[in-house]
Amino acid sequence: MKGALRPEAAAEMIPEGASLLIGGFMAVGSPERMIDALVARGVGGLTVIANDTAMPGKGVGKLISAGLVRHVIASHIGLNPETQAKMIAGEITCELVPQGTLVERIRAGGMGLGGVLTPTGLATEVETGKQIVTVEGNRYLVETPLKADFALIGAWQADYVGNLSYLLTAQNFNPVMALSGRTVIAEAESIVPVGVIPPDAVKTPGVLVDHLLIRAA
Amino acid sequence: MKGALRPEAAAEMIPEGASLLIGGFMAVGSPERMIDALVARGVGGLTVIANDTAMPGKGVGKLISAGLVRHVIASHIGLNPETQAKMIAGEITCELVPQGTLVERIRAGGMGLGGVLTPTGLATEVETGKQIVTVEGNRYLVETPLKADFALIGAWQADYVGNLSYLLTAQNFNPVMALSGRTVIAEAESIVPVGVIPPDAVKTPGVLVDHLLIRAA
Amino acid sequence: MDAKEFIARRVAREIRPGSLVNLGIGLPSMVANFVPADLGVFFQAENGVIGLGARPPEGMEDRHLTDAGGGFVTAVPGAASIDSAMSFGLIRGGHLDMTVLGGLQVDEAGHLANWKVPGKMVPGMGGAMDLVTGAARVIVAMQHSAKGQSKIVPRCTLPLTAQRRVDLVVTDLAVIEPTAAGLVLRERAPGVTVDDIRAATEAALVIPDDVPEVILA
Amino acid sequence: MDAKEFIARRVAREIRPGSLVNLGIGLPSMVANFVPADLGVFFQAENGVIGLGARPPEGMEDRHLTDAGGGFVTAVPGAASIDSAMSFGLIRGGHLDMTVLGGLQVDEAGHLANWKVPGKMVPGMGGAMDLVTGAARVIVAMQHSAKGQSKIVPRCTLPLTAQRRVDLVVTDLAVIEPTAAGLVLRERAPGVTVDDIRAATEAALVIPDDVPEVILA
Repeated sequence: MKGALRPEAAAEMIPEGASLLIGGFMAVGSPERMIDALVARGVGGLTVIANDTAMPGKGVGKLISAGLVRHVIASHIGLNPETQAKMIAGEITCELVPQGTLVERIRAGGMGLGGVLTPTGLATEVETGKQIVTVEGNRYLVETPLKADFALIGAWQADYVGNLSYLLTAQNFNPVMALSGRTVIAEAESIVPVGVIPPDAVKTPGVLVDHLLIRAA
Repeated sequence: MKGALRPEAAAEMIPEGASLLIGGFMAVGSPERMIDALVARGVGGLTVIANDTAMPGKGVGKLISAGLVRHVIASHIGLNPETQAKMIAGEITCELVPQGTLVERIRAGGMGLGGVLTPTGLATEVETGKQIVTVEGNRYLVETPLKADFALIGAWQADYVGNLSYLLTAQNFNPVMALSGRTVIAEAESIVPVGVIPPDAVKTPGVLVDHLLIRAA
Repeated sequence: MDAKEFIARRVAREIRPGSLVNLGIGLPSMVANFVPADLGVFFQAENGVIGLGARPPEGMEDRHLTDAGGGFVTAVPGAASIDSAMSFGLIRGGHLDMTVLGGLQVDEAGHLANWKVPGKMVPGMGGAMDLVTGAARVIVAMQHSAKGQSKIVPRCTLPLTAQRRVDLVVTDLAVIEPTAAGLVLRERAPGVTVDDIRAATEAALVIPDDVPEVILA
Repeated sequence: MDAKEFIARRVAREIRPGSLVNLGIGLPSMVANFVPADLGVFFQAENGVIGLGARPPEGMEDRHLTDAGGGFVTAVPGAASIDSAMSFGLIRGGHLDMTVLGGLQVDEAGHLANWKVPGKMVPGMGGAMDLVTGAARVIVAMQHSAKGQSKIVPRCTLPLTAQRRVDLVVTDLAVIEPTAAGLVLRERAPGVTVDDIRAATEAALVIPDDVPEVILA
């Protein structure tokens, strides 16, 4: 790990038009301080890859409301009316991806796979424009890897070398996304000495984490 | 989970010619009591999918020595001279698979993927006979899913509903294999009340486990 | 008893002891209220827990433990936290014994449409495509009609969720089993005649000699 | 100093602060002895730990913590347990900063052969194909010759490990960098002349004007 950053300093690393993987599910487990700093910085044209766009005032929803997002790759935007409104108004483009396919595409990006073969989406709109491969007589969609310039991760505990652990359903997409950002920035609820997170409780090894946000004030 | 079995009863479930995923890495993390029971039962013609064949007297090596294995799918057999001797003698056939590809193929089997695309093995003997898919201008091998009739899992702790945890490097292939056996039999070093393994420490959810071996005598 | 409770109680009868079940948001989630606690059923919330429980006692809600709709929940003893990759691995790999989902349309081929009304409602498919493709058993729980229009139609006019034939449709009027031979009317709601159902159904129905009344859980 | 120690000490100089490094079994594993503890390097054992440490104190060996050869090891503070999927995800996804592997042959294209001698030694590739394909930097550590035969050859006659060009070859005689223009002789062992190296090398070498003596860690 390279070091701990103030949220403003972390946000300054992120340029106009960057692509971001953002952890969380309906904002549960999302890195809220990091997102607040991005909203304060105000760089736009972002591509956001996330399970959903939460709701106005929460998680990814704050970036949507602030008009900083140009493109969304997500499985669900139905609980954020602003995302839908901006999509209809042409301010945001949106690629909708089945949730299981989304997580496998992000994992493939982080794990060096050229893609995965899945039956999900066959004979639906999701099939459109995709390569199809037949294995043992069954047809599958080729789903391609997703990576991003940054992964913004929400964790429960971090230790001084960047090892991360998560709590219950706040885990969700975070560990997978930590594999797939070219720069990985993690925000943890507490930062604890090395050894407090035992090896078997580490869900994201610190070697994947480039920066931790400093502790909350 | 369906219940706890004596090792002999578990071995009796496994017929001649069955395919077995067996956890462990050089026998570290292998279900030794289950393997002993299989050797005692003596059913042959088995297909074993494992990282390696350990060494004589340990883990998968015991099945090799007993002459019960007809086909091996593994990444490495070099530390068990008996496997090599039997292969040369034509008693065992062997498919050698790169270790990272092996784990992804097993995972694909358990997670309903039709396969994964990987650059590992391109321009080597591993490429022979495989489908190649091009994604964004890069060539990848299509590696197909692996499943087996049974997965034999070695765990550290199990609870009464079959949740499993592992210790350090004894984890290895076990959690992935627990996804991919049509029947999953787990052998744990201790069996503890529900709640002793907290939700965030569970590596294999009990819903994947069909049977636990009863505690060691 | 209102129509939703009727549907939920009928679906609850389909749930087998010791199974792993995913309930969609809304009506399907009501099913859990009618499943006996001693049945050993584990409910999955696809955002990250196996062993989803009811709402927590007031004042004990925790933002790290929610369902897929973002609502506070509890976890039952024996619960396991899962990340999104494991969660959808369970769904896509056939480990999920049953999913109960809402529907917009079901057609004579047993196809479900439940994620999009072009031009009107484009929330995204979330986990629905994975659930319908991967779950061992798919049950659709919905009102028989909406705004006077039958939701059981000759051929879906809305975008399909998957190419897989669903296993059972439970409405306020009837229990219908899609089969290779068409939609078989299995049960009728109390006081509802076969002719009532035929009149309320746009699709052709296969009517067995005996169509008993629904028995509730 | 014997040849192996010389090679290990020279390779150690390539290791950058804070990096993630995988050392193969045998000679490569000796490299760890010459890396300063304060460099913040994490060693990966591909069987399941990041933060591999030295042998444990006598009597404190534990069978749940071994290296990829099955030998007892320790874990350093900040270590993380990883299953085989995460382990090879780190390797294949480009998260591994460096791997050091033994070699049987390296050729003028920079191709490595190190896993098979047809008809003689068929141990399996283990993790070698994944490591050479996926690691950010691949260093081959080997004797320059075996049984009087140069191991640095015009074109590998043994089966290739990967199509990727390795980054550096360190032998008891020389440090050689495979490039698009061929094998560049970068350094010579103390007391060894360029002519000595040329005489001991079957492959063509590109010889810069200045070929300094090796400086050791």
